[in-house]
Amino acid sequence: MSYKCPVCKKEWKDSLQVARHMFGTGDKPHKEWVDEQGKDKGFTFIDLMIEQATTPGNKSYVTLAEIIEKAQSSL
Amino acid sequence: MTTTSLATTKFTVINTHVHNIDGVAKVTGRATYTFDVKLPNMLYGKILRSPHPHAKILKIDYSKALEFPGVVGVVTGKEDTLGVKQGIWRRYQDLCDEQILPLDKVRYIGEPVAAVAALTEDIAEQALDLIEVDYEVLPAVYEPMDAIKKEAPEIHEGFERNINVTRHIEWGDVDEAFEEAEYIREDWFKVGGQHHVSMETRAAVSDYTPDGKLTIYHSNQSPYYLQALMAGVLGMREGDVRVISHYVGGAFGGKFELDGAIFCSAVLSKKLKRPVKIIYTREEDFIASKRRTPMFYYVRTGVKKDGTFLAREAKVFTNGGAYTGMGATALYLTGFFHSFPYRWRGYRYDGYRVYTNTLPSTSMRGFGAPQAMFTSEQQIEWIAADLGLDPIEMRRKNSHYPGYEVPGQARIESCGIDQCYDEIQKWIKEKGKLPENRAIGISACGFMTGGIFNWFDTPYAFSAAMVTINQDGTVELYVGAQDMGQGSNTTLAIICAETLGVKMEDIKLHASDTDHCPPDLGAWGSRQTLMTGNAVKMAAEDAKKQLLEFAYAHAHIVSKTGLNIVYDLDIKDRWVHNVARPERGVDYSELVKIALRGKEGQKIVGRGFYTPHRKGMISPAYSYMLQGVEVEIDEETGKIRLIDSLTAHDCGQPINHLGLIGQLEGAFSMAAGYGYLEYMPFEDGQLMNPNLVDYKMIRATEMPPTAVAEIDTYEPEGPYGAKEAGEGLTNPTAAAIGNAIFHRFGVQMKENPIRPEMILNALKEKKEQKKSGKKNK
Amino acid sequence: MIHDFTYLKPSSLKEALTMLEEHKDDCKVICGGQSLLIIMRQGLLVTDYLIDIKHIKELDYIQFDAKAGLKIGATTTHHTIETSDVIKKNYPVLVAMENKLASIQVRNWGTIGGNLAHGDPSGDPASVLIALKANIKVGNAKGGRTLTLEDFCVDFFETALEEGEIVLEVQVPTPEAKTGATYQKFNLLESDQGMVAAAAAVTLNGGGKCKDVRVVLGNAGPKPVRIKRVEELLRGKGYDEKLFAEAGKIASEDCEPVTDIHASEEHRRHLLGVLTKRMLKQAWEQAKG
Amino acid sequence: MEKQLLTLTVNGQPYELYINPKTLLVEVIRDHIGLTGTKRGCSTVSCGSCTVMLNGMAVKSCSILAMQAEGAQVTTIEGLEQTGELAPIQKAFIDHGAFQCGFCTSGMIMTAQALLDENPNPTEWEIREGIEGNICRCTGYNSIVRAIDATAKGNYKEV
Repeated sequence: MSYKCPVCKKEWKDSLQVARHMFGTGDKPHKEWVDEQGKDKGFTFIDLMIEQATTPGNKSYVTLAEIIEKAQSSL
Repeated sequence: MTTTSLATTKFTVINTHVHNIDGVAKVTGRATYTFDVKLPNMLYGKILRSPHPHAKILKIDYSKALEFPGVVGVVTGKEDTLGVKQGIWRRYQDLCDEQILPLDKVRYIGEPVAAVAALTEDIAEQALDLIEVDYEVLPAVYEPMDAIKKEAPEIHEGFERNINVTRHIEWGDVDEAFEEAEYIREDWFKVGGQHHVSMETRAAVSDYTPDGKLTIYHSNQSPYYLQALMAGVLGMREGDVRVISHYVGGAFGGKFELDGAIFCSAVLSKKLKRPVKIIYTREEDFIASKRRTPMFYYVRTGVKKDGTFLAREAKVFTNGGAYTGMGATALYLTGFFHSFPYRWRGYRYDGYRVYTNTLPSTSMRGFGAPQAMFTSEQQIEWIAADLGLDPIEMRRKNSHYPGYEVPGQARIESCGIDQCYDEIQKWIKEKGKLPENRAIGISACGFMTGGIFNWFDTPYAFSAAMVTINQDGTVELYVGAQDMGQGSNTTLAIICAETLGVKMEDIKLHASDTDHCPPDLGAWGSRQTLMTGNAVKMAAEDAKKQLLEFAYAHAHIVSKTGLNIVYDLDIKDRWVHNVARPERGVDYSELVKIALRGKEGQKIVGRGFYTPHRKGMISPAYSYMLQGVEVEIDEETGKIRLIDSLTAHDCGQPINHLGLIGQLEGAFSMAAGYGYLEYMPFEDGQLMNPNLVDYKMIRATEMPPTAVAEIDTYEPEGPYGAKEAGEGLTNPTAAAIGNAIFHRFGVQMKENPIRPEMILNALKEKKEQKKSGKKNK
Repeated sequence: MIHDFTYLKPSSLKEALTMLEEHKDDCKVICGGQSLLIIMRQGLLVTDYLIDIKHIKELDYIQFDAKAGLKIGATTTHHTIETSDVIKKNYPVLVAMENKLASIQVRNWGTIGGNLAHGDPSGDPASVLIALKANIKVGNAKGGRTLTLEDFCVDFFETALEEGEIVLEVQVPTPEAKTGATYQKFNLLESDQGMVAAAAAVTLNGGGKCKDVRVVLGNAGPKPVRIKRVEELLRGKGYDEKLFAEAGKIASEDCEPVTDIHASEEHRRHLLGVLTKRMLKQAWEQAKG
Repeated sequence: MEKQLLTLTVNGQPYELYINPKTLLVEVIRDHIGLTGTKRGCSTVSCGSCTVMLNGMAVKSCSILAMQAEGAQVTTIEGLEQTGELAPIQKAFIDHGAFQCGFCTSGMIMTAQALLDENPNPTEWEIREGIEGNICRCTGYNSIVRAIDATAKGNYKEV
């Protein structure tokens, strides 16, 4: 199965790649989409990114990848 | 393209002892740099600079300056440049964030605020004191880890937490690879900035004439970029802007962006319709140009106990300074070269470039890789020690090889790293036992041969060349490549002479003038030998083919060379001959005259161009090297002295032999300086050593012998098998010095430049640890 | 930018001193100008009159006499000193010090008088000369006076020169027999200004015990710092490496260095200790002959 | 400011100039006389790009008032050639690739020439010490040292 970026609809085989793409692009629409998802969960795009950068491991990407997976059905 | 096997051809010019073609001009003082340009009716400009690291500009009143005798004009952001922004990453407009002459806000100490033109430099300087600027000083932030905090001041609107650019690289399953690892090590590093310190400071003379044309003499490393950028900011057509950069007094990655000198002189000249010259003082060059990017590096590496590399993860924050410049590229390349020259099953890099209120950081020779190697190559040495493995053999078994594909990133064609290990091993063995106060450190690395990604958004081929042949056989070679001292003019002339079969003295090279030379992306990313070299080779082959067409068709030559259908003709050393029987032939100038007659008096014109295709996103070819440095360290004072060095170097087929040695030795001095001397301390946003007294650089007395072992490889994508040699050599030295200190004392230096005080502190710390360790037992 | 001034070129020492008396506060003296022009260019020094004494031959001399010692005229260049045969023979430490003083271009034009009058605590000659018990002769239109170089160095870029006075001559007594003198600066570049520096002079008596000793540190305070406690410690003692180490410890305590971008105060103290130890040992060994 | 008369000889040619006395020697050479081979790379007597010979000695012309060169014989890079022939040191620099961008080269060559005039047979270390007042950002100095050494050994003497 493939996963689409919820913003620009580009496709990857792996949801983690989509998360990486979203962080990597980081423009306004991508940022806003992540911020929207994090509203009730208490995180923002920038929070995730800084956590990703300042702690070992891959937690932020996994978090975002899970959200992206869940969002696939509505795309 | 020719079909002869070039690898086996004996060269007549390539890799022989060829003198630099600009030599006579440079050793006699005839070479005229922008610094020396003087035009009739010329004015002198000076730039008023921000004394604040972060401030709003409320008001600029320059009326008193204008009244000052001898002052001819003043320009400001509000009245003249209207907030036009510029940046070199043209493909991404939001990264074109630099207002040279700002409308409303300054973001670092030294940023231009206004510019004055006057009859003399002295008058212009005095007039600066008469300009009154009202500032509202804003809170400022200087370090990336502070700038990402929630409460940090916002430096650019819309860039949350001051994050300017992010770059991510990943291949393989990193987490799985880490799980498989039997030994994992993580380290934090602080890698320093460095100034380019070109001996010629930023310099420009702009001459705008009432017919709407602008000619600019400017010290830079890519006249085409400057032409395009200046046209962009001034709202002119590229074709109406001419940039001339004959003789550039050093650049090293710091001179292909638009700088205050070119911008302010052009804006003044356009306003006043007179030539305006701006030369930066050394201090201005330090505080208001750009620098190598300082970085915070977190590196986690997982290996098997036998030393097999499995996984690596790096997270990097860079101090971007106030503007983007070439920072986005440096951010990507540091992450990419951090993996070099090794194979990782899983590799992940997250890079964040953070705006701060310091002078912008950008590209500098090595382009992110020296920082990457300082961290990577030291950590690898420590891992080998932790596991009790031979550091060279551990490196060797994990290294790239010809045909290796960096997953999703690059395919390696030629790669001589394996032979490099042999050479250094031999060297270390021959040295035998060293005196007690000395140790050898090594570092491997690789580098790109030109960039592929078209961030400048040029519609042109990346490189182009034209060759024309005069009636006497002399050759005019036109290139857009820029010689800033590295010797590209000579290298390209060598390729032309070799290809065409003429002598070096037959070539007259034309470069550094956008009116007369084809566009070329210029001198950065070690691209010219391969890219412009390919274009020159193609142009020379084109011209040669046209010449030979006349030879094949001319009865006299056919009979003289004994040519028949199975034999080829070639030209070498001005001798047109039968390849199979080289003694049979005619003089080249004879053929040129025949060709001229055949073409009804038109010169033969050969054209060539090059743009990399199907070579991935990064670079068409990679150089490899391993360096060993013997270092003496005074245990009591921490003083470092470099004793000896050997660099085993795979740059493909060397073209310009003297130039290559020069690149090696020059890169070494710059890289050694980065290792233990050169640094840029700031206090409250103010650079504390903006002069050559307090900014220490290697001098003749500090330079050790720099032997080289050339590794014989052939790069299929490069002209005659050549690849980069200019920048990669800047990468290994700092790490090698660090590794020598590690072997001497067992201390790990995680910050550069490694200054005596840091070594002594590390030794003290080690002693204390030992003590407390003993107590605990 | 250098501010405008009137350039005065006296043809003799007498005329120079008269000019100084006439223009008082409104004038400065230039000799080699290797330091002066830098600060003038930075706008740190503005003057109405600049009196050039560089060419005054009366002050350009090196005289040596075993009894009277060494006399060096103020306008003698560093390079003249480093190539002087009598100095090489009798004061090798001065040659060694001059060899590492900046670059050959600076030594060719810069003068000993100008260097000392500048009062830079990181300047090389002062510490060595004080270790050698040098005096300095200064004078104005009314006459001259001689004081110890140690007293001449007053503070950071400040000397005992009074209005109308210039440096005339440096006087170095002939070292006693069995004297060794050494100087070393710590820097990262061979002839760079020292981060710190130490000069030591040791004189031994017939029994090989320390008869007299001086340790003077450069860039260790606002002026060259003489470490008298070390002198007390060593006098009368025999060769002992432990003593040198102890002396180093004292030196690192008694100096007054500051922190700047090149080194912290702590690091400077440490280095001064190491250099003191090393210079004393070397000087002692030299004195033994 | 009242200008003052300066007479000096540059590369064998006599000059009489009226200058502001604050004018530096390098400014007289470059701006008044028009010999732009001599460069400036700093204003702190650090880099040596402005080195010329004054009465045969290497000096940094950025830190000497032109008035102090009254009556002096100044030689600049332009004065090294004799009847169109490069001086041995210039030939050696070309043959050893002892320059890259060339901006420091004039000063470096003048320093080297003065060194060889004073010490015709320098050791390698004496050469290094002799040029340590000159910064070259490009070459790493070793090619310069080789060029000076080869000149001292007479390799570029006219035959």
